[in-house]
Amino acid sequence: MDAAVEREASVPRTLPLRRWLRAVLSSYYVRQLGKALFTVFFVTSLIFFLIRLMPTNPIEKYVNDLMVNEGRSREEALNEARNIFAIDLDAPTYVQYLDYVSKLAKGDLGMSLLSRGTPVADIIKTVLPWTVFSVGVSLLVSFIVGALLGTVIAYRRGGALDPIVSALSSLLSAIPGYLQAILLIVFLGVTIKINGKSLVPITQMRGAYTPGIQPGFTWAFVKDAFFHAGLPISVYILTTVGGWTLAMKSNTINTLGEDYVTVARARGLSDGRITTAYVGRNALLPLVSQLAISIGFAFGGSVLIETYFVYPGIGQRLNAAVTNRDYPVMQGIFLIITFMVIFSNLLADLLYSVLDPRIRVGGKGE
Amino acid sequence: MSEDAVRSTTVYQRTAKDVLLGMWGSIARFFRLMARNRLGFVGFLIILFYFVVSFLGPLVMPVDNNTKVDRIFERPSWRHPLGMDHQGRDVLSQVVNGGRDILTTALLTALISTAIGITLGALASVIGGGVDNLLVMLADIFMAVPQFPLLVVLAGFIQVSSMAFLALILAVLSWPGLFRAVRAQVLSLRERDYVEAAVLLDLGTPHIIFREILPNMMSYIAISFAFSMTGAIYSQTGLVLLGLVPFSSQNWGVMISIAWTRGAIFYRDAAVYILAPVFAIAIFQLAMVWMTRSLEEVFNPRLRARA
Amino acid sequence: MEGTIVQQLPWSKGQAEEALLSVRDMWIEYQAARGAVKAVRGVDFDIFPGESMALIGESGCGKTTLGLGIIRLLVKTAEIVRGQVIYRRDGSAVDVRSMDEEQLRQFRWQDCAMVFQSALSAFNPVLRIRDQMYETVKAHRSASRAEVTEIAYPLLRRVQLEPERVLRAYPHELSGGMRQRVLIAMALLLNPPMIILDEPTTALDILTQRTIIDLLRALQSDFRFAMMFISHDLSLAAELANHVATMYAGCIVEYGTVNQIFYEPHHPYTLGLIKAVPTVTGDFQDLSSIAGSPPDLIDLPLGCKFHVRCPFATRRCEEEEPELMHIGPEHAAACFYTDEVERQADRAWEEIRNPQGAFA
Amino acid sequence: MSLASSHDVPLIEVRGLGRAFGSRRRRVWAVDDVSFRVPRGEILCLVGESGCGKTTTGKLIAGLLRPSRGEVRFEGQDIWKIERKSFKRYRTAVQLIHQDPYASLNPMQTVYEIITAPLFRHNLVSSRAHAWERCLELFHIVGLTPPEDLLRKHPHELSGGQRQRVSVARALTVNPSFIVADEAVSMVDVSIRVSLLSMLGRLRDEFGVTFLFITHDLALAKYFAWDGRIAVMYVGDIIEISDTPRLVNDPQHPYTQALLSAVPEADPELTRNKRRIALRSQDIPSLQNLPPGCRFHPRCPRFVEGLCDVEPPALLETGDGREVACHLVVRQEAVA
Repeated sequence: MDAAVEREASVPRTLPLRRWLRAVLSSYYVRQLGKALFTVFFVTSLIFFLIRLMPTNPIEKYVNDLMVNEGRSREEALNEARNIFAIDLDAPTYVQYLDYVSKLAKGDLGMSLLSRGTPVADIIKTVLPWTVFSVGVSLLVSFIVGALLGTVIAYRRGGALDPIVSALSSLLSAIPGYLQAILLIVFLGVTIKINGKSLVPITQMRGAYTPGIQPGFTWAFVKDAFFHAGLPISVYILTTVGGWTLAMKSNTINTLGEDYVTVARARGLSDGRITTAYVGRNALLPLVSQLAISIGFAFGGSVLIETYFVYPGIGQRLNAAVTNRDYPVMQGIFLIITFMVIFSNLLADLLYSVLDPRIRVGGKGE
Repeated sequence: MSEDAVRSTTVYQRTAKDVLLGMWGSIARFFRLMARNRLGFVGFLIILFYFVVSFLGPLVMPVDNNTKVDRIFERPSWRHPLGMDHQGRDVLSQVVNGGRDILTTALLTALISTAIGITLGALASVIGGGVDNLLVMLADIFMAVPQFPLLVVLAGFIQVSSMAFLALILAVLSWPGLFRAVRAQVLSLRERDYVEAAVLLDLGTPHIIFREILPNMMSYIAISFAFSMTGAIYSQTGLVLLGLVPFSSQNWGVMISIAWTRGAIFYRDAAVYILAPVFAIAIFQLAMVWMTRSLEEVFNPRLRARA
Repeated sequence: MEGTIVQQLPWSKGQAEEALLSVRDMWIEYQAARGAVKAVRGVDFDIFPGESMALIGESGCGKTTLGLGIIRLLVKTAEIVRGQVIYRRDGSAVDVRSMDEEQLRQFRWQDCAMVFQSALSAFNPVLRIRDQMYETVKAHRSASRAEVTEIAYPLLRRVQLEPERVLRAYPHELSGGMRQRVLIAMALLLNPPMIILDEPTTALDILTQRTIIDLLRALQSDFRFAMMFISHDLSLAAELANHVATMYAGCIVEYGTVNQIFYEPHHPYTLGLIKAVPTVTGDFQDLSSIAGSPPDLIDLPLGCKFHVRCPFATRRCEEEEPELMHIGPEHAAACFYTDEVERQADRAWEEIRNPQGAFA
Repeated sequence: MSLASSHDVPLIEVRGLGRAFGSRRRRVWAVDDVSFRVPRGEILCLVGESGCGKTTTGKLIAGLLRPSRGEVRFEGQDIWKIERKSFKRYRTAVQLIHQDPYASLNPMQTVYEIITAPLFRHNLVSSRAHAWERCLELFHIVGLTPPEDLLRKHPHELSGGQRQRVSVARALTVNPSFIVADEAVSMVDVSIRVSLLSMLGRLRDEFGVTFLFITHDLALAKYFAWDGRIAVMYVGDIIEISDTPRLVNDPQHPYTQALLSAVPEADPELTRNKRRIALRSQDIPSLQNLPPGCRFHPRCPRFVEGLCDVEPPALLETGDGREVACHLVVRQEAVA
């Protein structure tokens, strides 16, 4: 496009504010919502057809196992499979699909194979909060610490702090989380002992909270929950803070080179104002969009990290389900994790549009 | 530099001698460029060391498979610098032999995902229109789905029998990253004046792609290749630790998993049995990240000239 | 007060003490990979209240560095090696270089505002113009939003913009010409006695450029601020300047009133520039360019830095660098052969005034 | 038009040329309805403010963009309708010199590779020694000295002026008969701009190259095309074409008059006493919603209600070889 055409066409006459705002608002958010919904639809269908495409169709296998070792008739086995998998095998595919989706909409994810009769939804209800709690807290902490640290070393580029922090950040973000978990357990839990006691009481920290304490928003319970989640949270933070620091450092350096920062200093604005509203806010923008991707990554990491730390989150439950080939639970957990990631993507997009008016408010550039 | 030297560096009709001279010259220049960034060069050397040890090591030090009950979890000694495992076998030989499969899978994954990324990226940006929108949407969806959980579920459903098959799965999940980078690059490079000039001079599409556009994208491709390798190692080792990739090859992941289940961590001297493979993977991943710093400079025209 | 006494420049239009700004022996260097880039090599000039001075030079002559140096806004790698920047306002004189951070912050925009060339990226993309105006005033004195709007409205109307819409707009919603005018209006918010403009019209079209030039002339007569504008465009100096200084390789090579510089240039570079710029009105004038290209500012040649490209150069020019010499009322040039240059200049204007030869 | 047969066929001719950008809903015509002829060996300057469509027109003529409507004719044939072989001949016969010296050369290649690529591709040289000689020859024509060490350098090691000369040398490798210079000198220092222009001028005198010189700087157009013609563009249309001396000294269209009066001159007395033409408004009309009738009417000082804002004026001859698109200018009805 002839760039000059775009830039020089003068601003269109202003529509009445109300209509203009609605036109802009609807177009952007609707698009983002649409994209999220379509992704959800795509993933649910992916899982649905996945089971069918598998060489050893798990449901078929389950039905045969029932008939073989429990002597059930095909009819009984099929019935049981139907409500366990929330899928009726005999009906034509599209009917199965509609049935599957409608059950899904009602929150019915089928029954667990392993622990008969317990709906997958209940299992997820018990484990999900712990992962959301541990991943959520660590994301928040590592994002804030990373952003601050990145800004500091960007401002003090020549100093001693910069090379150390940068090298450490790339070290922490390169080494996989689950390996760091093992290293923590080995060194803090076992190898390093001070007068006979290991630095970190690994075994007591297992589980989500000490059985005796009454769950609820009491200070004692919260303190205990943090004690138990200490290890997973520290590993999540260690693996992600480096990434945020380096990203913020390079964004800040770029922003410091922008003209509007020089003009802000020429206008005599205070350093504080420039660092926050000018450099900080513009440097933070790209980080917000990366936030969404990192949420997906954190959920992925939880599978192994929660297993090593014996922390009863959704990741550890997924691992257990996969090991025991408990397909409905596997399917349910994966869908929930994906929905959460997509939902947080949407949130990050909305947050981004609030921070950056160029997206929310169309203008000459459109 | 005499006229002949200038002529010999042209791309076209060159004698065998020139080709050899050219190749040696470019390898020497490649090393000099890699050395420009200290950290990057250290990373590069470590990676080189890994490949040499992993592919040549097994010939020199075959894996010690005979169980020696009296030497279980023996302390590291001069003869066995990394001590013995839970069956009294030499840990060092396992580490030396543990790299080949991981690196092969990682390389395969990186190659496949780079190939997919480049072809789809170029396709989307050149054809544009419907194809472009479709591919971009597909990439967005793949990026939105959390990779590792999907991998875990996939591995739960299907038997991953061979390294190549695992590499294919990993590649199919990791192509969107490079796809978006390539697409953005090609779109921006295509608008560049010197590409327009090449069109005007009727130099032909092959010339435009391989002599005008690709050289300017090499740093992108190299860095994405490196990151898809580290991604492949991350996922692969994770699956092995979950016991979802049962092929019984010698592999650091398998070592960690066995060491963990055998409780190696509770024997003070045996800790090295689990730490050795953990550090092997960690250091490789770190070296890869450091190496990407050099890769950026190798393909930066401003520096290439001065080397 | 001591330490702000400066040596009087013979060609200055008045006593140094009455000048609004006196720059003496300003030397600025950048640390580059290959060595120190000598961007500004000992510059002296005065600017008097309400005056407008043009700093004309081509890329790499150090004019922008000089401008930034005056308000100490240089990048980290740059350093003011030596020199004085004496700023005088209602009786008191102070050297900008000796100001601490807080004084410097107050000085910027209140005493001396600077309008940059790249108006496109001069505003914070995530803040409305209204907020950026408000915070500029707030940084210097307490003022409510209403007060700032009250000041801004007439200014924006004065630069032919619709205050209501512009204040509410984000920077990306305004065209290049509009942003340049908003920047000028912002420069007048605190009514500073001096405004530095770096290439104010370069990125603009002919008609928008014309509005900005006429605007600057009208604003200067209304607000009586001293204007120092930096440009490579001689015609901008011809339009707006009382005094013109041409810069080459970090030094002022000629300083004089606008008529002296254009009609009686005494430095070969100034003459070369004038003969290289075509005019639209009148018949065809044959132009001639200056051979060669600007010197490398890291290892500068000996003697006069222009001698390599100068048609008048002799052996003396290769060894000795000429200082700015007083050659007429408010006129100085740094060249040993100013009279030869003047003779050729007369012939050149003769040619322009009544050209005989058709297209050579 | 029968007219073409009586003159010798013009090298380049455009008729009713139009090019639109943007999606169906918001189509924007960057070039609306442009027609002109460039006979062999002549210089035509295309002058206008940014956004008027002059660069797009240049790219349409160079065959980089396909027209949305109208024709681009090379030696009398529409370039998008001729078969491959003649299109290939047109392809190398028309070259374009870009504006930005820093983007027109591939940073990864040496100057030698840049210049010899077309030579080898079209077998214009028999051996590398011949290619080397051709490079020296081309460098001499474009005034690049000393050629030896320049050939080995990468683009970022050259100055802006040197890069533009390499750009011209590259265009000359295929012996073009028509060169579109798109603001080719506007990013180069004033002091060496004139030498670039005289070099381009020599190409016309010695090699008979025909030029379409695109610029926003009327003074440059006047200097370079003193014995050629200037066409003034405004928001996608050509509003006046005339030989340079008369356009500069006796402009017909109010927009051209406004432009000429607005240009600052490097001569204090001249420029400060220049008669200024005040326009009725500052805003350049946006391509999304164009004013009805003549596009200049919202700003035109000679605006006539009911005439200028009703029907867009056609570009018609004024009898002495000049063409103007304005209802108020006395015109002789165009032939054909």
